[in-house]
Amino acid sequence: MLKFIDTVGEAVAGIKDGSTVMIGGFGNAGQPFELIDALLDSGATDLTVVNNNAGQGDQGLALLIKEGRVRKMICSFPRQSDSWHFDAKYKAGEIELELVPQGNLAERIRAAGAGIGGFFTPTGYGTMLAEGKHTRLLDGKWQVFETPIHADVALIKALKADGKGNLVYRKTARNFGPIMAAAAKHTIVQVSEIVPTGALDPENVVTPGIYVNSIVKVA
Amino acid sequence: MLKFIDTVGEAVAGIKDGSTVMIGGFGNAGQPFELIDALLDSGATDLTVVNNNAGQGDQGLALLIKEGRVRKMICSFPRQSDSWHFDAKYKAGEIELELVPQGNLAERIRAAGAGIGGFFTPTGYGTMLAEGKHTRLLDGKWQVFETPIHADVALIKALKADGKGNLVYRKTARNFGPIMAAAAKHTIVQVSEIVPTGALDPENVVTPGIYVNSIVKVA
Amino acid sequence: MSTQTSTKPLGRDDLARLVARDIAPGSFVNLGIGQPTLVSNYLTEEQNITLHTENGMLGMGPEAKGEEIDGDLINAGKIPVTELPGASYFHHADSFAIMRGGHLDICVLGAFQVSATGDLANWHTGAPDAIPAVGGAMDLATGAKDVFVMMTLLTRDGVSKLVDTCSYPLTGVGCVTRVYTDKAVFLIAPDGVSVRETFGCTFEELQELVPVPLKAAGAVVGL
Amino acid sequence: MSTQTSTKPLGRDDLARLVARDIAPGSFVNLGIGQPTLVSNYLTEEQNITLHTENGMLGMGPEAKGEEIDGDLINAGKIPVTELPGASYFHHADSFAIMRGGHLDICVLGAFQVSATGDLANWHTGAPDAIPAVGGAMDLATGAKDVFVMMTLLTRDGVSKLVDTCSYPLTGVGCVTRVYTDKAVFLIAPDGVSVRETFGCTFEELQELVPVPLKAAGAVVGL
Repeated sequence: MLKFIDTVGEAVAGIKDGSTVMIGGFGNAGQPFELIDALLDSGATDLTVVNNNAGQGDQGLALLIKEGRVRKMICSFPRQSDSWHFDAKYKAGEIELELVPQGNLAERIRAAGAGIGGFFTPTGYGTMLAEGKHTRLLDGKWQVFETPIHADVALIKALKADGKGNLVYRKTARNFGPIMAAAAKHTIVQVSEIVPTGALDPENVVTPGIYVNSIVKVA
Repeated sequence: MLKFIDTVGEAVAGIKDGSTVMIGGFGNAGQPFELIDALLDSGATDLTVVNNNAGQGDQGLALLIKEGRVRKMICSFPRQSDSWHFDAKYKAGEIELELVPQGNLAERIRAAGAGIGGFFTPTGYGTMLAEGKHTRLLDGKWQVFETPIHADVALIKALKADGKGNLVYRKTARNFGPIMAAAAKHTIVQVSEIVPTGALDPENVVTPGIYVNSIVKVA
Repeated sequence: MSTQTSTKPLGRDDLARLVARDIAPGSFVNLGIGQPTLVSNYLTEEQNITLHTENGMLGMGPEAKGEEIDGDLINAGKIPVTELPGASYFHHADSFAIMRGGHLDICVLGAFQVSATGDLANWHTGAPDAIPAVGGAMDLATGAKDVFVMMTLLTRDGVSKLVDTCSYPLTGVGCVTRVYTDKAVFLIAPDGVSVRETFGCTFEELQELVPVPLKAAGAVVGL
Repeated sequence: MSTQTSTKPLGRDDLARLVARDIAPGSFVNLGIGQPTLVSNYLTEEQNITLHTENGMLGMGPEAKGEEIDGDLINAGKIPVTELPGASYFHHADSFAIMRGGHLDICVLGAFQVSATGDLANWHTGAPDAIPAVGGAMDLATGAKDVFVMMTLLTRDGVSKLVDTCSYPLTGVGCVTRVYTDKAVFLIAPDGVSVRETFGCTFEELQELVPVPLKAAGAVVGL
C-alpha cells in the first residue's frame, strides 16, 4: 500500500541489516542523495548495493562505502577518478565486487521486475566476465546465460509523483529508476514535487504507481 | 534511413512473398487498417503474420486471411465471435497456427528487439503450450524456455511522428506498437499527424525514431 | 461450527459483491473476461482499488457509454472502457511485466475446473475440433500474487468443477488460492482445501457434491 | 598501387575528421569515452547523425558550457551535454536494448588491442592489482552493426596494438570491423585484414610494423 512519508529518515527506517538495496543513478544524475544519507544515519549495515557505479567523491553512495556499511557492490563501473572510498575498501579486501557489463546489469534488473527467470545475451561471450557461465548458440550467436537481480529495497529519485504514486523523471536522471522500482520488493522514491492525482498525463507516466511503496518529498 | 512516404501503397511496396509481418493492434485498437489494406492490394502472399488476434469481422487482418495471403498466424487469441474468416481457413486446414500465451508473445517480440536470444518464464509451465519445450527450475519456480520472434516487417499505427521518426501513441492503441517497431528489420508506421522535429517532448517519446523506417500519414 | 452464511445459493451479482468486499484496500487487481468483470460494479471508492487491463493500462474505469466510447480505449475483452484520474498507459511487454513479475495483488478468473492443489483449467475444452485461444490467461494465472476463481460449483450436468485432478487442459499449475462459487467459498492451501462459508447448504451437504476432501475453515468474514 | 593518402601520420583531430567523414548520412552512432568523443566535432549538419548515449538518450548534442550545464543531462562519460531537437529519453534497459538489439549503425571505441579476427580488448589491462570496470563496453562491442576502433597503431614502446591474438582480456569476440590509427585504416573481414589507406608510410613500411598479414584494399575514399 502506497505511503506518503514526511521524512527520509522514516522512509528508510525499515531497511534491515543484510538487505540488498538497489540505488538509482548513473554517476550523480538520478542518485537519491537524501535517501542515501538517511540510510547512512539509520545505521543499516552488511548491505549488498546495486548501482551502476561505486560512489563518486565524498557524498552519497561513496560515504556509505567509506563507513563500511556495504559488504558487496554489484555494479558495472566502480573505478572512476573520484572513487577513492571504494578503491581503498577494495584494495583492503573489505568489500566484495560483482562486476557486471552495464547492459547485463540493466537487463538482469529488468528481468527481476518482469518475472523472467533468466535470459541469454551475446554480451560478454568469450570474456572473463562470462567465465563459468552456461553458454548456448542461439540466433547464430554464442550467448551467455544471465540471471535476474532481485532486491529487498530500491531507493530512487524521480521528478514528480502523483497521489497514485505514478512517477515522471528528468532527462538522463531517469536511467535505472524505472527498472529498479520494478525489481525491488519495496521501492522508496524521493521526488521534488508531489502533484494531485490526475495532473500527470496518463500517456506520459514512466513508472506506474504499482511499483512504488513509499514517497518522500525532498526540498 | 527514415523515409516519409506519400501513400500506403508505396510504403508496403517492398514487402516480399514469404515475409514475416508483425501487425500492431489488439482487436481493432491500434490496428493499422490502411497499411493492411495496402498490403492486400500489393498482392504479397505466403505471409507469416504476428498479431495478438487473427482478425475481426470483414476488415483489416481478417481480409488478408480471407484472401489466402496468410500461411501462418502467430497469435494468442484467434477465436473470437467475429473471427469467421480465420475460423473457416483453420477448419479447412488452410492456415497454420502457432498459439502463444499473450505475455510470451509480448516478451518474445520484446526479446527480438532487445537482442535477447531466449528467456525462461513460468507462464505455460505444465500446460500443453509448453509441451516439448526445455524447462528449468529457476528462482524456485519451474520455467519454460522461450525464443525471440523476429520479423522482416512491422506495420504499426501511432498517433504522431516528428521529423526524426519519434512516435507517440493514443491510449490502449499503443499495445504492441513499440515492441514490434523494435523487433522488425523494417518498420512502417501510419500516423494521424506529422509534427515538426522538436514538437514532441523528449521525455514523452514512446518509440524513438531509431526503430522507424517509413512513415505515412493517413487521413 | 456452521459454515452456512446464506440460506440460498448466491447469484452472480451477490457473488461478485462478496469478491469485491474481500479485496483489500489499495490493491491492484485484474478482472478476467466474463463473470469476473461484474466485480468492478461492487468496488467502493473507499477501497481505492486500481484495475489493470493487460492490453496496456492501469486505472481503468467503468465501461464507456454513449459519447464516452472511444475505439482506442478498450479492455482485454475489447469492450470500450473509461480512464480514471491517475491512470497510466504502457506497451504490451510492460503490461505483461506487471502481471508476470508478480506485481498484481489479485486476479479474478473464470474456470472450467480447479483442482484440489490449485491447478486451473479455463482456456480450452480439449475438444479436438475446437480452435484454441489462450490470450493472457496463463500469464495471469502464473503471475498474480493471489488468483481467485469465480464459477458455478457444478456443471449443467451437476458435476463438480472443483476436482481432484483437472481433466481439461491446464492454464496453470498450483496457482489458484481461492474459489468463489454459488454454493461455497473454498480456500486452497498446501495442506488442502478448506471451506470458508457455504450458501444454501451445510458443510456436509457440500462435501457430498465435491469429490475433494474438505475442511471447515469457519465462517470468517472478509480476508 | 599506393595506399598512402597522407605524407604524415594523422593527429587525433585529423583521425576524428576522417572517421566523421566515413559515417553514412542518417546513421545512429555511439561514440565511446575518450578519443572517439572527438568525432562529434567533425560531424556536419547535412550528415544528420543521431548520437546515442547509453545512460538513456538519443539526440545528444555537444558538451554543455556555462549556463547550459545541467546535472541531470550527462553523457556516458558523466560530462554535461546538451539536447538536440528530436531527442528522446528512456530508461537504462531500453537504452541498452537499442545497443544490444543491433539498432546502432556504428559505435566508435578506443582500444588497447585489436586482433586480426576483430577481437577487441579495451576494458582491462589484466594487471592483477587493477580495479576492473567494464561499463557498457561489452554491450557496445557486441551490439552495434559496425564497431570502429580509434587508437594509435603502436604503444609508447613501439609495439603494434593490431595483433594476431589479444594478450589483454577481451571485451568482445570478432566484433571490430574497422580500425582507424595514426598510420593506417584497417578493414577487418572474414578473409583477413586489408589496408584502406596509410598515413606517412607505405604499405610495405606498415607491414613491417604489424605482426598480422595485410592486404592492400586500395585507396578507397569514403565508405
